[in-house]
Amino acid sequence: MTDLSIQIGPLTLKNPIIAASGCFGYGVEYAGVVDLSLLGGVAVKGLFLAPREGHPPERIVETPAGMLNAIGLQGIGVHRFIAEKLPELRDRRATVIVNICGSTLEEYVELARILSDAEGVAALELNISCPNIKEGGITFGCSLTGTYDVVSAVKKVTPLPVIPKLTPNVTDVASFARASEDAGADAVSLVNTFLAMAIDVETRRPKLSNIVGGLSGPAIRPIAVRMVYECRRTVKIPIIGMGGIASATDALEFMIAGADAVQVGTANFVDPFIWTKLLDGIRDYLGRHNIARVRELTGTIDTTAREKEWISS
Amino acid sequence: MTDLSIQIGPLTLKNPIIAASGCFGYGVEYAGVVDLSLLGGVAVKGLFLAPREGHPPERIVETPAGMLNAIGLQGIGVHRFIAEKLPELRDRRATVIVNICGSTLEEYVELARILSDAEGVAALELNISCPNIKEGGITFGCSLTGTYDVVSAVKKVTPLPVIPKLTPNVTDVASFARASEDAGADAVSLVNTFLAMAIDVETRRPKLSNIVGGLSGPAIRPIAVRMVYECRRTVKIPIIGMGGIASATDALEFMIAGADAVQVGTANFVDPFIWTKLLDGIRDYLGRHNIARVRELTGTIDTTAREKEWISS
Amino acid sequence: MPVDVEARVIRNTRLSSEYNVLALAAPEIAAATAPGQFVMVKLGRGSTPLLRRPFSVFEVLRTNGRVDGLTLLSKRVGVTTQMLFDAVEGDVVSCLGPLGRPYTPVDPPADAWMVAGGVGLAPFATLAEVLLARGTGVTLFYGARTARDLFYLDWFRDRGVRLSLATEDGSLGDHGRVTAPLERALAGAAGRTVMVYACGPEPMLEAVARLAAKYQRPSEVSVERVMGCGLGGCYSCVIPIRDGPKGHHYVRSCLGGPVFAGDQIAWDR
Amino acid sequence: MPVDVEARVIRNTRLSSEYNVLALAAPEIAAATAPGQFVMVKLGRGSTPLLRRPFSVFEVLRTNGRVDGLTLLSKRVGVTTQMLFDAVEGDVVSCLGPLGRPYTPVDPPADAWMVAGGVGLAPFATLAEVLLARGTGVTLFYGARTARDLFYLDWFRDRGVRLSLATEDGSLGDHGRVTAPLERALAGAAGRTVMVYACGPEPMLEAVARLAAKYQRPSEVSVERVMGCGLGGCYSCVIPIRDGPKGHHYVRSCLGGPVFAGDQIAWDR
Ligand SMILES: Cc1cc2nc3c(=O)[nH]c(=O)nc-3n(C[C@H](O)[C@H](O)[C@H](O)COP(=O)(O)OP(=O)(O)OC[C@H]3O[C@@H](n4cnc5c(N)ncnc54)[C@H](O)[C@@H]3O)c2cc1C
Ligand SMILES: Cc1cc2nc3c(=O)[nH]c(=O)nc-3n(C[C@H](O)[C@H](O)[C@H](O)COP(=O)(O)OP(=O)(O)OC[C@H]3O[C@@H](n4cnc5c(N)ncnc54)[C@H](O)[C@@H]3O)c2cc1C
Ligand SMILES: Cc1cc2nc3c(=O)[nH]c(=O)nc-3n(C[C@H](O)[C@H](O)[C@H](O)COP(=O)(O)O)c2cc1C
Ligand SMILES: Cc1cc2nc3c(=O)[nH]c(=O)nc-3n(C[C@H](O)[C@H](O)[C@H](O)COP(=O)(O)O)c2cc1C
Ligand code: FES
Ligand code: FES
Repeated sequence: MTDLSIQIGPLTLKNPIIAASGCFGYGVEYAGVVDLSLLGGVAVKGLFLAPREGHPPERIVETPAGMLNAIGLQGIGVHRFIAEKLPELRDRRATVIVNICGSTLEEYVELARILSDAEGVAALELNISCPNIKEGGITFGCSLTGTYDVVSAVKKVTPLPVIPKLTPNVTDVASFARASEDAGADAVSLVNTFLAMAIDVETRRPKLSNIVGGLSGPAIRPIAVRMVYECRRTVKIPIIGMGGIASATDALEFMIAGADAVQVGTANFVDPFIWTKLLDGIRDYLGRHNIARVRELTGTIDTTAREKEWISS
Repeated sequence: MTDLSIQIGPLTLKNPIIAASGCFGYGVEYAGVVDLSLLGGVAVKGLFLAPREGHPPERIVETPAGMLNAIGLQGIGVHRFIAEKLPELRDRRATVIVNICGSTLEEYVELARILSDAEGVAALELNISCPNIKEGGITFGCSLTGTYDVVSAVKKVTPLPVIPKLTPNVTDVASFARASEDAGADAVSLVNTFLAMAIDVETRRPKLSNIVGGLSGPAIRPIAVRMVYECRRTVKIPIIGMGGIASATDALEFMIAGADAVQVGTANFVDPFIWTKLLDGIRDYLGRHNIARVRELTGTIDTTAREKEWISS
Repeated sequence: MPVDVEARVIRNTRLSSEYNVLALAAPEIAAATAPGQFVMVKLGRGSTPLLRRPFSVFEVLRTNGRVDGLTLLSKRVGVTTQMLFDAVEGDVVSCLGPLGRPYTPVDPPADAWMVAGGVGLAPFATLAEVLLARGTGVTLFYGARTARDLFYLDWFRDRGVRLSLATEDGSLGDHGRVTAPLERALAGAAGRTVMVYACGPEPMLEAVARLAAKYQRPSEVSVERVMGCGLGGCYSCVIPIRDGPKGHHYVRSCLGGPVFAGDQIAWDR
Repeated sequence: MPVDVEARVIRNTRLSSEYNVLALAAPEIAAATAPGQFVMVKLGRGSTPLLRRPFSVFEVLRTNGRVDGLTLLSKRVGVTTQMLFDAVEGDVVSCLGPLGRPYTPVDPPADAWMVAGGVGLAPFATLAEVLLARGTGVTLFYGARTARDLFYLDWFRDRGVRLSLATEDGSLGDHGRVTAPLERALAGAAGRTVMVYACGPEPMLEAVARLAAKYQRPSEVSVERVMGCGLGGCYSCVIPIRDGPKGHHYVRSCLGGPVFAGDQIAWDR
């Protein structure tokens, strides 16, 4: 029996496959297509204290092997989330990771407090990296002291595992992982989307109402894998890797680079039935390679030189 | 008659389409497929003072809508370039932009001196952004003072237009454009490739011998367009935009975002006959839109809100 | 619950250089579809195109009464619709559905007036069938640029649907937009119970909704927003829904729609 | 000068579940190809796959003496070769070529010994034709995993090529690698002028080059490096070439090769 469980601080996930925030609604939307209890975790759509309208359409646009989004964190706010969504998630035995966003440090702290009192929250993911709203914590996410401060402040008020989500739009992402670790983060997750844009040349207008948005999907995978690899060499805390994962092979690539778990976002739009395929693929791989526990895979990239092989082809 | 010419400091390019450095050899390799004098410019492969071996294979790997490269700046060095390649480029009336790389500031200066004395060099592009070699100037490219220093040092010794090439692997690329402008750069070019990697999960080895490499191709285009847009709002000097351009539409997108000229790299691998298609496509667009001079297009992105249209479809 | 079917192309009928009707072997989806619902389709391996695209279910195909497939009416506007146009028998189209909130069919003595603009005809074949089966009288107001872009006229006529056509170039029916004959009909329908269904470009939907309101008839419109997922996951497909007299909030049209009551939508936003 | 042809698929012959031969209407390229040269092909719209892939020209097709196409012998290993395997008549393959440095054919009284490993058979159909036309005696040493992976044996036999086969499972010819019969032949060829041509996996090429050197015969090997462009633009395809007794430098195999003299290559690097 392969052991797929992984550890994030005090929290054990039954497997390393997590639905990425903002790509899986509040989880309940997908209860009809996938048994939520099968997932390692469900990171729900980024929540502010108050409900938010979000940006006007167009909110997404497809790009080569990727997509841009500028949703603007439309959402129901933390109170309605707890009242309206959390009970169903609990009933369906989902491992709920709540992705929280604030304009101020106090707001993160307040959100953490409120959610710590709610039943059925497994961990907090601090969204300090949303590229397409000014108040989405990106000011924290692009500053080492900002990152340090928000993580330590939230740690002080919650017993829940705290997972800052890092932006890739920085020169040295590993230093942000280090700042997070220093501040007591239980894990880091990366990457959020890359700030990007697309223009309709006929109208000369941006294709997104917000002008810029976040790039996700397979296009960014090689950059995200590199960032996970750099962070793995810098911090000891668990890393939740993501960015363009669309198959079990892709998920394994992140783990071998250094991720303990992974999140899958854009690929869920393309194939909402992907979850069991990912789990089956990982089980199959571990079986073929005689690896008993998935956690043994993390960071096992082999950077020694290769030997040539005679493959009689 | 549409006027395709654009201005880079004292230099007039006959059109805004330039072959990107490292993607067009020394130019002479392509003399058989395209009339080099038709191009706005030919940015030759990055040159050091001395010849360089480069990295062992594998040097490239394909990724979704992109490719990674870690060539390691294999090259013949500046002296052999001047002796062996420049005469042919001159004969073929190519507008030669020499991409130079150094490990030290002195090396950039020395290269600039040598090339200023050579006949047939139109401009110098300072590669301070190669992601996959330690000595490739990336230490300059990731530091504002480093960028400022190398640009001003080179400007002092050459009458040629100086074009620092910026790396996208930074938090705020516009500040590097600003530092370049302050230091007297005649233009900036961006983007170089994104630091990235890919792992073969079966062997758990990196797919590139150098472990990490640079991501180019359509995958990165939306990020590159955003960076050009940001730089355009920050500096007045010309911007040469690039990253994933594979059609006239893509080139126009960069110009509307703020580029005066563009470079095309990876797409030349896919279609070495792309050059006349790009020029024809741009001419056609300008004609359709009644734009007499291509330079009128630069930075004309319209960020006012749209009206809905009744398209009886 | 939606299902994902790797549907084989049964046949591809080109209606013009832009429009085609693609028949797909997806009986599971076809049997479960209510009029106005849609499927999310993906063609090709690999990641270009990356995302699925939404298409209304056009016809539910039956052989000897058994449902064995569905068709899509597609207009060529970009990469996926080009692939749908080019598809040949035996190709496979990944088809996820049925999705979304359907139209609400009315019963006699109410009359059903369907207003279609261009490819907005798509949901009305299945809606007409359901309405006719209930004995409801059905009229199709159908507008397009030109006569050659008006399709399936006989299909509707043969089933007893009244047609009122309009073309922008006047080549068939009313000269101008389809809202003109609709307004004439509304003006002359005093005392009759009418439900107005619309599908087409958004400005047309708005005009139809306003006309229906003006003549105090209910309307249901099917909106077309860019959809990333079709399942409520991405929040790309939102439409502003009225909140009191002045406010609005964004509702995901893949879950709350694509069919909305015409007076729910905050058209001015 | 290479040309880029949007070549129509004339036919696709599957040789096994892995190998196929694709005939393409690219007469311009076929007529200009010398044995050992290659084409860079691209299938599909869009950017997955992004880059072209290199394939040797396998056969030059002629009808009534007029060149009208070429074939590729392809082994299914990834995305492009899968598309080549799946291609059907009428599909279009973008085909750039001919590219690279060809083999140097020898004249009688020299004998030509061609050594092929698996899909490394590809350049030897055209090479054999050119050699036979010069009256040169041709032997094909041809190894594969198993008998079912040895193709076109009659094609070569019919044209008068001597065959020496090897399979790793012993199902046909020598049991083991193709270098064993090659070495036996070299050992027994005292006094004969022989040119050894090889194409196949790199360790095989190295073994063949060393054997040729050991028996003081010249060799030419065709190497297979990952190629991004095929025209010298990207420097991805390099191979270490000897520089004095200990040194080496990297040469682009798309320009300097793919065919190199066996003793040029710094095999130990
Ligand atoms: C509920 C619903 C039902 C629809 N039913 C039909 C139908 O029956 N027949 C039909 O021909 N079309 C229908 N459409 C529109 C259809 O989805 C788009 O034409 C299609 O997505 C275009 O894809 P493409 O790859 O060909 O174009 P692209 O290359 O993606 O883009 C071309 C144009 O289409 C628009 N577009 C792109 N993606 C979407 C999207 N996901 N949703 C809406 N517009 C988009 C873009 O803004 C662009 O202007 C429907 C849309 C919705 C929301
Ligand atoms: C000069 C030359 C001639 C060749 N002739 C033939 C031939 O006649 N028949 C044939 O079947 N194969 C030939 N090859 C090999 C062929 O190019 C590869 O099998 C093909 O590129 C694989 O493409 P893919 O998309 O199917 O595989 P991918 O999905 O790209 O990768 C599958 C595997 O193939 C390798 N590969 C990928 N790209 C290349 C590349 N550009 N060059 C070499 N290997 C690559 C990868 O490392 C990987 O291990 C030749 C190669 C060269 C350099
Ligand atoms: C439509 C959309 C909405 C997103 N919303 C959020 C969000 O609310 N909070 C967050 O931390 N990340 C958000 N993300 C980022 C994803 O969680 C993920 O980090 C990113 O998309 C990269 O993963 P992918 O390539 O698998 O999608 C969003 C991404 C998309 C595409
Ligand atoms: C194989 C390869 C080699 C490159 N070598 C150089 C180089 O020598 N100097 C340089 O400034 N940029 C180099 N680049 C970066 C390109 O010039 C260009 O900035 C980048 O590839 C983005 O453009 P593209 O997407 O059009 O390729 C190289 C890129 C590739 C793919
Ligand atoms: S299409 Fe994704 S939420 Fe509606
Ligand atoms: S394949 Fe690009 S240089 Fe040889």
